[in-house]
Amino acid sequence: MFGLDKKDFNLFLVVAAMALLAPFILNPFPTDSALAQFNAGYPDLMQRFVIFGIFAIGFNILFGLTGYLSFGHAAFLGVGSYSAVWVFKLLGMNVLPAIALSVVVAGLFALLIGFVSLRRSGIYFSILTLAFAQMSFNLAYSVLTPITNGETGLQLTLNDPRILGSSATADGSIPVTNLLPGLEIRSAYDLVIGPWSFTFNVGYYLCALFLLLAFYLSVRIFRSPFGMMLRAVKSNQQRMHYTGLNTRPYTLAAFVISGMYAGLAGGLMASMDPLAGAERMQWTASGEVVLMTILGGAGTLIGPVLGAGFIKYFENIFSKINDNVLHGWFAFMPDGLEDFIVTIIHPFIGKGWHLTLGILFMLVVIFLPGGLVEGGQRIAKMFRKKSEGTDTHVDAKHPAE
Amino acid sequence: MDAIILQILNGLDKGSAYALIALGLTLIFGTLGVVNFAHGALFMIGAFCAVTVQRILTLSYEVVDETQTDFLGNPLKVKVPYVESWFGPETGAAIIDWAVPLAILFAIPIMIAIGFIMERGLIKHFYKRPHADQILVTFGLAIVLQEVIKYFYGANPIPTGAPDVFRGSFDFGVLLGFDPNAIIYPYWRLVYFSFAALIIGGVFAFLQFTTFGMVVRAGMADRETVGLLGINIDRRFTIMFGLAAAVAGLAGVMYAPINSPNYHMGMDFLVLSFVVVVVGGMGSLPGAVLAGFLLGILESFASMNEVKSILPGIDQIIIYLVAIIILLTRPRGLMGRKGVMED
Amino acid sequence: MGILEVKDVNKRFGGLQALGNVNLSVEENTCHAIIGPNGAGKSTLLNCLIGKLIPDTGSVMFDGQSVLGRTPYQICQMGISRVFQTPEIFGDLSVLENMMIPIFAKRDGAFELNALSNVFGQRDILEQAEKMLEEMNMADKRHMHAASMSRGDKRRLEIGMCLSQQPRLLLLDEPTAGMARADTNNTIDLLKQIKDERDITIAIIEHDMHVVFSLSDRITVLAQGTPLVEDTPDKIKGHPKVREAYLGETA
Amino acid sequence: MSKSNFTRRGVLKTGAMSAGGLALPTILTAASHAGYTNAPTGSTVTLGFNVPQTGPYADEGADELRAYELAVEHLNGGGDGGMLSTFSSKELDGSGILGKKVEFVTGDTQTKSDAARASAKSMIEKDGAVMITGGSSSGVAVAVQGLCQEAGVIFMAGLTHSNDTTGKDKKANGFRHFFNAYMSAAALAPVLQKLYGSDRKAYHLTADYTWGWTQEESIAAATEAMGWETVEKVKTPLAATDFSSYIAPVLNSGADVLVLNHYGGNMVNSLTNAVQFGLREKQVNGKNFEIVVPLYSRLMAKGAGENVKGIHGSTNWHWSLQDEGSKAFVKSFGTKYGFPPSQAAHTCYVQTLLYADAATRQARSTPVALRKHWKGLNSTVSATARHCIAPTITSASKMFWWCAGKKTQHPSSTFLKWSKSHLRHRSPMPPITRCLPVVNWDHVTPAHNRAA
Repeated sequence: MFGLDKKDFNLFLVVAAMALLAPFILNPFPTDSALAQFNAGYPDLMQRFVIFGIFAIGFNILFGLTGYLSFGHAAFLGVGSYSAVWVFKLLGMNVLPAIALSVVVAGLFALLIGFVSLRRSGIYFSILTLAFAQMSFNLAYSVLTPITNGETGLQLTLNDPRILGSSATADGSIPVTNLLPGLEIRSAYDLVIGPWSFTFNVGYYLCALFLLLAFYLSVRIFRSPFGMMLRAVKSNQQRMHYTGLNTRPYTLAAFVISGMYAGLAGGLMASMDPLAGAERMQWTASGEVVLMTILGGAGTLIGPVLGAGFIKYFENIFSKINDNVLHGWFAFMPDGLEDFIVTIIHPFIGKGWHLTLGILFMLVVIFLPGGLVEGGQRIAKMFRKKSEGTDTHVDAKHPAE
Repeated sequence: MDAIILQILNGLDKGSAYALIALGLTLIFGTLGVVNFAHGALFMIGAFCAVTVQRILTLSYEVVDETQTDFLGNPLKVKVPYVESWFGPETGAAIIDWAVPLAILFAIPIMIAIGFIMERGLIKHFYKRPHADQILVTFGLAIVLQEVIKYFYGANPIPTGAPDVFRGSFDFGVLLGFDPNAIIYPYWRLVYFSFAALIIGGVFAFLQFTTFGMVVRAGMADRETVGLLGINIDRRFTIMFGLAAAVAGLAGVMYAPINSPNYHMGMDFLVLSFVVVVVGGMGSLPGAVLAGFLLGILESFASMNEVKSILPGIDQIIIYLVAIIILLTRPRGLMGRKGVMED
Repeated sequence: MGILEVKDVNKRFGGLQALGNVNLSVEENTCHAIIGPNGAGKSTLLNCLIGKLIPDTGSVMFDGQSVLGRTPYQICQMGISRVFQTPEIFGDLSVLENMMIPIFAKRDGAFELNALSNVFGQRDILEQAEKMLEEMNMADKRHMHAASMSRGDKRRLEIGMCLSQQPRLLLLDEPTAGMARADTNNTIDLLKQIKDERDITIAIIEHDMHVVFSLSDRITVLAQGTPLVEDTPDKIKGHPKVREAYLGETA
Repeated sequence: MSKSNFTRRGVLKTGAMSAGGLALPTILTAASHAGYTNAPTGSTVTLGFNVPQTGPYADEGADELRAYELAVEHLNGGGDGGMLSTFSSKELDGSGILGKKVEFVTGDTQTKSDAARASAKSMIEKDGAVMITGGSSSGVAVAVQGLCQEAGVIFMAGLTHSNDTTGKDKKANGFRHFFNAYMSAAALAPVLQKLYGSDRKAYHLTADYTWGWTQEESIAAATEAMGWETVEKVKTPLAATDFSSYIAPVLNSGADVLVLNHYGGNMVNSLTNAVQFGLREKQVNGKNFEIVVPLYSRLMAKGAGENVKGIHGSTNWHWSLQDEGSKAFVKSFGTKYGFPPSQAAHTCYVQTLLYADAATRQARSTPVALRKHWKGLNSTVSATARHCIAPTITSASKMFWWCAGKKTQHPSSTFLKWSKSHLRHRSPMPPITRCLPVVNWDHVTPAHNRAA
């Protein structure tokens, strides 16, 4: 269906269901319960899950398929964001032209950087991409401030021309981004069922649709001759050359495609929240998408999305748990025990979320070399073994899974 | 002219730090084939060895001084370091003053031990894994190490002064016939440079002239063959890891007085030192040292006002720009070997 | 006029004269072997033929066109395929995919951005690949991970991949090196079969005299970078110079 | 069927009560600017404390958080009441804000605009925070301020020293207590003149981003106005850790004062390096060479250790101030945590109380009402001048400087007497009658902190 075989189509359905039902899935706890701290179903975080999912899917097309480890992919996300905000400043507040432009600009930027960087391979390639991205970041933060607004980040002002819209709204404030005239990105609808509440937000669903599109395209690419060539590049470049294939355009195309994915993510980010900061281009941001991809499972279809969700969940949920919250949870215990438990957990939550994340990275890499996807497969295998007993080799036709 | 000499000095000094870290990275990479993203963290731990020694030496007991009050109006509790009460105030103060050099003795066994534990406990299991996995696991380790340090020492930089005799700066200009104050350079930075030169020389001599070093070099060139000769190359590599950790740690100890150590200094150096290693050429020790000094000097020149007025912002990007140019003109960096980390 | 004409090729590496005035002509639809002791320049010569090295002087013409200055993939697209000493295949891919890639390359050229079509939806390519696997007796292994096969199978696959592009010249670089006797014999049979059934020119570099004498129509003996003698296998066997320079050593 | 997503929590509670579990579509007006988001409907009100918990400013963030917790304790009637007891107004009586118990949520800004906005958004969207406060840099303050404006909640800025926060980038819902670069310059200039004379040559090293530029501009303008010459202005990369190559040329430039427009880690390193080079022992133009660090932070300066001795800078507040409000705050903070509060802690504490006070007085803590409340105060300044001068930088209408009169009316005890004209950005430099925020760094390394 839609050019996907049955297995891929099922996977696509699962992703679609997850994306569309996210407001339910991510808010499993009643709003006033102590565990509501773990709810992630508010628009901003849901948008982030999806946007970084797109970013990681794109990165995976380059890294997962060709094995070229780019350490500067955040630059494309940053460039995408800047272009989108400039569209909002100059043109108007509709997000679609902004997203379109951010994809195009990021693609051109990727073409430029990729053309130079892909002259080298292995770690030399990684360092070239890193160098380009760090240069972009450093310049965006300082010399290029007229274009990027430096430290503060590029934001909208009342003086922007916005030739297809208005500089200011009737009540004198900055207009907000919209999908269609009258349909604001931030509009939301609350569904309250008993003690639960679920938020449906226009921006999120826009992002989710783009995620589905991005995911669908990535499945098609993975299963296409082009995708097979990319995997062949990773496997044996020498043989590629002596088979009459020019690897450079293949890798460059992959680089540009994944740069456009990053640009799409950047454009969406700016559409959800019209601000573009230089930190988006820093090497740590590039490192983050590498971590997401490897953590989820590089070269798999669904892995990058899982990895992105995993890291963003930690960043946003764990960093907000403070001692106060802990005391609230363990209040039922006798005082001494309560304090003891809070003291034990304290280093790992709130300001210690980096520590927890670092430990989890290590555990995942040590015990699940294939990332979270491998973890999932192992669990699935355990169940299958219990129910069927033998058959475990089913994946031969899809080595990329 | 004096400005150029000054920047060369600066460059050599910056280059010393880059070269020391890059040297350790290359030792680990060249011998074990492991990309160690936790190497910056080892440098940081070295610096915190200095902090720790200073803390230990200033361990104090409190004496209540009724004549003074603290900020809340209570009688002031004056802290008296134990060393001062044991050895008398003057000797005690002198010992505290020499905390950083003393920390060298403390850091060597600690860093070697950390190196051994890291190699045996973690890195060993990653020899056969893809480089991406190595990067991820060592990056995770780096985060864990720096967060642990942050938990115990806080996020702020901690001042760790050099001994008093090294305060102030040396006037080179007078020696060379310039005006006084034309070329001055801090004593401690000169110490740092000499120390770095000593360590770099020591490592090369060790690899060049000892049997152990020769075996390791042979192993770097062709691990399988050396293994076939019945030499336990693994154990030697473990020792090399300890050595590399010690080099990074010592670089950190001596760096503490130059810039107050903080928990993220390792990450600050990590990216730069990787650029240095790659520009030098993966797996080449002389390359790493050469690239370290080269980039240090170029960075210093780029920060001169005369240069910045022609190319605004050049000091922001010089290292990366040079890295790009070198990698494009010399495919494997300055002195890299063919086929190393190219796929 | 042979399909491959090597004229006055010289190649130096620093002080070492790797190839000195090599002249070689390979006739169409024959099997031409190049033998010689270690360091005779066999591999250097081969690398000059496929664009990996560029000779200092001289010319290499394939079917009337110079191959010098062309990249390996362009030379391959001209119709020269190469089999390596250690089988170079796509280890991470399945056997079937391995077989499809050269067919794609033959059909679509050096680059084609067919990112949205399905690999297995390309009927013609799938059929050709399946057919070639049948010919190579590997149909039952089509879903195997290529890296997990035996060396003999990998070699077989590599040869199949080369043949699937219907090259006019097939270069074999010690195709049986490191193989067990049984695998070697299988490979010889396979090559014989290829030679008999197809219109193809084969140039082979080999150490194993058994292989050389069972396959080749003509043999060039290379010593210290220069062709010593060129003749038919029977003549070479009895040639005194060759015995002295080469067979003498191995005997 | 659309409404702003920022009204989620308010709607949710009413919805849950009235509909008892049915889906309840709601239509509200866009909550943007006139609106009022997250109106507390239960017995509690939630404040969002958004401070750096990771990254180089984590310690400053931790101190801010301590102050916030203290403020919440005091607002809820706990502890000794801190500054509340020094207020002439007794509106804040320990019953929370408007009788609602104050609760808080915390987040991590990471000192990055993006992360700070994400964290603030989660507080607004998920936790129903009615006010966001905190932060340790101007970039973050401007970014979060913009977000709060869109979301319709109040932003009480934490540490932000840039003129732009309440100048070029001002927002109606953003309120500031911390001083700015212009004020630093105005406060410092006369002191520097007194100390070092008016014939000096200054060399500026400036962190190469917007805050650095504003400070450099302000300080240069103020010092030039009193006769100093600016020899050179050099921008240094934010990522720089070793400033040796920027400091080395200083002595040869003919300058006799080095101004370090750096903050945080940059400041610690550049100052340490400058002292390492022995600049302070040198004589240039027949004068002692001097170093000035215009924005001083005691917490950060600890990192530079002994190097801060004898260097002058300006600070928003210092714990040794002897007005009632400061004393009360230092006492409760010191008793609870065992060390004196930083200026960041002070600002955050005061910002929380300011918010609570204004909200209580205005009965409804809507942004509009708050704005009116504060504007009202400002307009009555002349009438009640003996109580307080609460001038604002008019162009940046959110600047609070509550002056300590005999009866301290407002929680922040400050010590500057600004006339209205002082506070206009472009006005000529006025004389400053009494100026405490200039501190000699010697005095701020308290003895009890020696080993810390």
